[in-house]
Amino acid sequence: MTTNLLRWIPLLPLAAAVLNVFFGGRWGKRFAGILASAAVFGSFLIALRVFMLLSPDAVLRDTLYTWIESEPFKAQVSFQADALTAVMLLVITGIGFLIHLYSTGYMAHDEGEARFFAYLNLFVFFMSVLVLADNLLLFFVGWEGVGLCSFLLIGFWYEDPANTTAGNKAFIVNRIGDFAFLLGMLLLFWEMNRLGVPSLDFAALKDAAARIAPDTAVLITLLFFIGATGKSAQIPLYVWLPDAMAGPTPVSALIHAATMVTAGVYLTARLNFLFVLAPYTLSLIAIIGAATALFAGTIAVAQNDIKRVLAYSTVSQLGYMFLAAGVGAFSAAVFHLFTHAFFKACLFLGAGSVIHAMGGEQDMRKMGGLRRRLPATYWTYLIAGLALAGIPPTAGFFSKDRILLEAYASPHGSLALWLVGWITAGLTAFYMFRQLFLVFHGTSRAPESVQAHVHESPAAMTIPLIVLALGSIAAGWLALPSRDVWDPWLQAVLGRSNPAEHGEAVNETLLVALTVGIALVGIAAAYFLYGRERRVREDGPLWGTLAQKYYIDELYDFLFVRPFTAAANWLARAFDPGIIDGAVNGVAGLVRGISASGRRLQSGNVQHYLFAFLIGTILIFVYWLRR
Amino acid sequence: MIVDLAIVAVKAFLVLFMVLNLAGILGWVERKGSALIQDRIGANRASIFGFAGMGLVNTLIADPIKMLTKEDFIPAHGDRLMHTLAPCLALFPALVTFAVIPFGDVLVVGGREINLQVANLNIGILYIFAMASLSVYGIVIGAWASNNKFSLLGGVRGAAQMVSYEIAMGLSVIGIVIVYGTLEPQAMVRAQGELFWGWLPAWGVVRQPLAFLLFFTAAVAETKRLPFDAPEGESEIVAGYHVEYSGGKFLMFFAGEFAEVVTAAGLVTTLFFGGWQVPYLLRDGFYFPWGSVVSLAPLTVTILQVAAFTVKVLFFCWLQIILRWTLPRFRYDQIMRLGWKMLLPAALVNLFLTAAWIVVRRPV
Amino acid sequence: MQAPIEYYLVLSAVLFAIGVAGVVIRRDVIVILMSIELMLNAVNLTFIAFSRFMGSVEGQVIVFFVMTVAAAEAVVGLAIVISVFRFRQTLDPRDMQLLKW
Amino acid sequence: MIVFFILAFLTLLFSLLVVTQRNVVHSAMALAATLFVMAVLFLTLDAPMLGVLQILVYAGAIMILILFVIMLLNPLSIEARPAAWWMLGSLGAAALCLQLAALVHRPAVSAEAAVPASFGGPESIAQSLFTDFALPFGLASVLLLVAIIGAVALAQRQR
Repeated sequence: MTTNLLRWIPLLPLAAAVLNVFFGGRWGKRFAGILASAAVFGSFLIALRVFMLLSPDAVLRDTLYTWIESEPFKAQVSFQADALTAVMLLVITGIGFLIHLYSTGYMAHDEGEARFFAYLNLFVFFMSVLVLADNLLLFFVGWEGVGLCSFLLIGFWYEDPANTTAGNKAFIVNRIGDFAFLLGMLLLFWEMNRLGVPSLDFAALKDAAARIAPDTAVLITLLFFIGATGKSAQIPLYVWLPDAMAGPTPVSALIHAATMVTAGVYLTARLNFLFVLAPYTLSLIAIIGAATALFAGTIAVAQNDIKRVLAYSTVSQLGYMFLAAGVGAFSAAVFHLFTHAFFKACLFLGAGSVIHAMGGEQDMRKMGGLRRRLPATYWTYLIAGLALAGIPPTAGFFSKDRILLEAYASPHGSLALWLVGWITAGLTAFYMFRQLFLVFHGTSRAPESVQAHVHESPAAMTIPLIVLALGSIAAGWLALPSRDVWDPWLQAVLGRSNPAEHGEAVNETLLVALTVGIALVGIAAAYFLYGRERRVREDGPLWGTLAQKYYIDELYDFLFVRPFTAAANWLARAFDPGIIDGAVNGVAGLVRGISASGRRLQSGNVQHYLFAFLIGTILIFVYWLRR
Repeated sequence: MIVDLAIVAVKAFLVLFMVLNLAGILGWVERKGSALIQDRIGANRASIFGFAGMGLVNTLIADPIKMLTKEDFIPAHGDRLMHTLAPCLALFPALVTFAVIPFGDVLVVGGREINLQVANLNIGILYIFAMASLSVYGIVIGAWASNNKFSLLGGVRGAAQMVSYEIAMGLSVIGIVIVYGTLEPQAMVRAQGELFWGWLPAWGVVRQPLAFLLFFTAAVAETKRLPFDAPEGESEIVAGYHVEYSGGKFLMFFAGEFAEVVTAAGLVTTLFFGGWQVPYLLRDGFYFPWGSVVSLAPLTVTILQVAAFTVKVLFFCWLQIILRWTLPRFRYDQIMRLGWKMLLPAALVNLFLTAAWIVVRRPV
Repeated sequence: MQAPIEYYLVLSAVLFAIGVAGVVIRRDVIVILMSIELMLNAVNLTFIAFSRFMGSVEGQVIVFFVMTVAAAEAVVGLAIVISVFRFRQTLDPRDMQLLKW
Repeated sequence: MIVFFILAFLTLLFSLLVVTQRNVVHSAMALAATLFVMAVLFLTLDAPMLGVLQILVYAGAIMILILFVIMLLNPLSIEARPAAWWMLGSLGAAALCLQLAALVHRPAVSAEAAVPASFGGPESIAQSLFTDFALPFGLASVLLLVAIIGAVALAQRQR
């Protein structure tokens, strides 16, 4: 089924971005935000319309033009929308719109508002290209584009060198993943060409997937997964995401919680037909996902920066998603992606609201007692926090529960994976409520001057919070055990994965009870330790290690950055002047030596030349006459 | 054959005799004329055996004698050869130019047609310009050979001035060449015998008034006389290019200048004032527009024509002398500006209009 | 009686050679320019001689163009000489070797 | 014939003077004389128009220009004559001269063509110039314009 509706989803934000780039400064700051929000809202409406048009097994197509034509390869700028895309589009444009709306309030006092909204719109453009792409090449355009926007937005306040450093870090770390992605793509194309299908269209890939050699499939999916770890902040490439909190908070909400970081998950889901061919990769994904979830969860416990807690929480939740993907439950992964987008965006925006109220303060140790001053923020934060902790009947409960169920019960799952996920669920509840209590309960630890100015945020900021909080509760009801509409919707795209149909019988109720139980334990512990006032001394080697994020950054610095810098320095100081320049200069010197003798001929005296000319003429005459 | 050569020789001798003597006379006329204008008596001391009344003759003879008997001085480190050559080069072009100027119609003597013109070239006008362009040499070489910075300055000025005005002069004449459709002076003069509307002599000045003004101005500039005498400008560079000349060589420069005056007058007459044409006078008598006819013998007609030519030439010589004593000298930059920015564009406009008129009148 | 064409051609050849000698030998740019004019004239003479002996006016037309080019060449050449002299105070071609290396 | 020999002799004499005179002005005057004599040679070849143009353009304009530049620059030094270089150059030129003269012995146009009286006059040249050579004529005028502008640009004092 073709339609020309799809193209407007990316084009509207792009147009708004271009307009804001060129005229944003002239039309006034207010207008830039309104224009940007309106464009994204337009995209949202179109996405809704697309959603209405779709049935679970239908695909909408919209071809713009042929991008590359190099026989036999042909890539088109062509969009497709299936069930998975529709979900992603609604998340991107819907939550994106809320965050745009929120930003009009949050960024109202910033000088570069037009620039901000141009970037934000550009991001929405690239993200929708990414999810709408019907071939890997166009997908890669979106993939790189969102990376670029992420870089631009992390370093948005570029006057501060720390921000630009964070931006650079995100960019460079992502580059590593992108390189693997590129390699994977090339390898895939090579393999496809070998199979006689020189194409990177998803449809063609899906048809040919079964014929791909198993070993090659493992290699390809591994490379793609490395790419996904970069974009989706998994071990070992997660280090950029916490630093990315340097950007404005709406950016953290939109890019680094709800949308861009889920691109890796989307990639595995989109290419699920490839991944299922490679059980080794799937196992690795599951292990990496589980490890990341636990690892980031422990770090999040010890963070004091309100946004960093959320950042590590995001890494941890993304780990959950990969855990689900790794056990073959792509539907569950996408479901968690969906619910997580709501409550994590809500949490980030709530954090932004807090930071806004505190005059830019991000350290939770200097907050406290904000419950009464920021009621709307508090209640939405609480709901989203409950959702993150997985307390029924919030959305997080349904999605996380499902992942843990799959981790245990799916054919690829195991008890160990479930156990890690289970512990992490407890940690999640603990750090989330530690944060909640530190920020909103107890007595205020902020200085008097800050306290005086604490105020609830404007409606432009609170309305999105409320909408997202409602979403945090309701989004999970799509997969009520009795009336599951989620799996049937995505089945055609992601394949069927229902643990109930597999091997051993599982006591589902017991698992749910255990999960909710550990979450409640976590909340209780948090209340006990931080509920009214802090009752625990945050020190000791374990705490220090956690607070210092296991010294991973230092380790990377020691393992990669320093050797690389040293090598570069050596190249610059010794190799380049000695060998490269030496070779170049040597060649030049040789030529100079030869020409030093030759240049004597060039006296510069015209008459010498003329005389030579004369002699030559005479010789030609002699030859001609003698002939 | 020999008779032809003899006739040419006689004509050449006659022309040279006339021009050189006229140049000498002009020397006296200039003195007297300036005196007249300045309200004084002028040259009145030269007397032969106490007889000063014949001022003209006396001066005519006395001046050359005085000059020729003076010491011929060549400056130290001057170039002797060039110093001697220069006056000749100055006099030569002025004299040879006259060769193509017709001073009368064809005279028939004993069945032999004698063209009253030394040489009838079919490219006479070009010949005139070629010779005129050579007249620069005298100044430049003389100036350089004198080894004197004033004379060198004068020479440079003169070269620049003459080259500049030659262009304007040439362009202004092309208009009239287009009108007459010939480069032959004799044919041009004949063409000026026509009448407009039966009564107005179709002289060049009538057909090309602007060209006449331009040509006359440029011709005066070519003679290096006031108001265009920057090359000699005695108040600035002593006497310019001939400051180091004395005696016979100075006389040659002097005569050359007056010969140029005569030549210029002859050219203006030939090109713009009908040459030897007398209004209404045809080969065998006057045919007046009101119908009356006065028959004349051919010889009489020829004499009348030559006389008319002489009178016209004398008039223009006199006009140049009056000009000299009336106008102040232009500054060097003014001369250049006049030549390049006024005469040249005006000549171009005249040329363009004339050509357009011809094209409209006679479509090809 | 008209001289045969060979005479004119030989004269032209000698003139041309003299011009060449001047260009090669003389150490004054202006004289070199003049020698070039000499060579051009030698060629002109050839053209006119052939034009006359072949009864075609086209040789003369070409001479006309040669004169045009010669005039342009002299003008530009002298302008160059003037500007070079202004900077280097010399007319010796041996001193004009700025483009040497 | 006699006229030709006289003219040829004068031409060669003056042209040799151009090359051998150490004084620039003498060279220039010798060249002017050469050009003048050559103009007469042109006349003997039924090219009156070009003969006059030769005087008008070469002797009257180009040479004056050269003299003018000589005066303007007023180079005082009389150039030296390195004997070896003169020998070399003269030998080369002589060799070239012999080669060129050798060409003359090849079959050339021997008989003089019959020409109308107006041959070489302004009309016959103009006829050819404005019909067959109209394009070169236009190009030549453009060339002159370019040369004028170029000369002005070159000789202008740098500000």
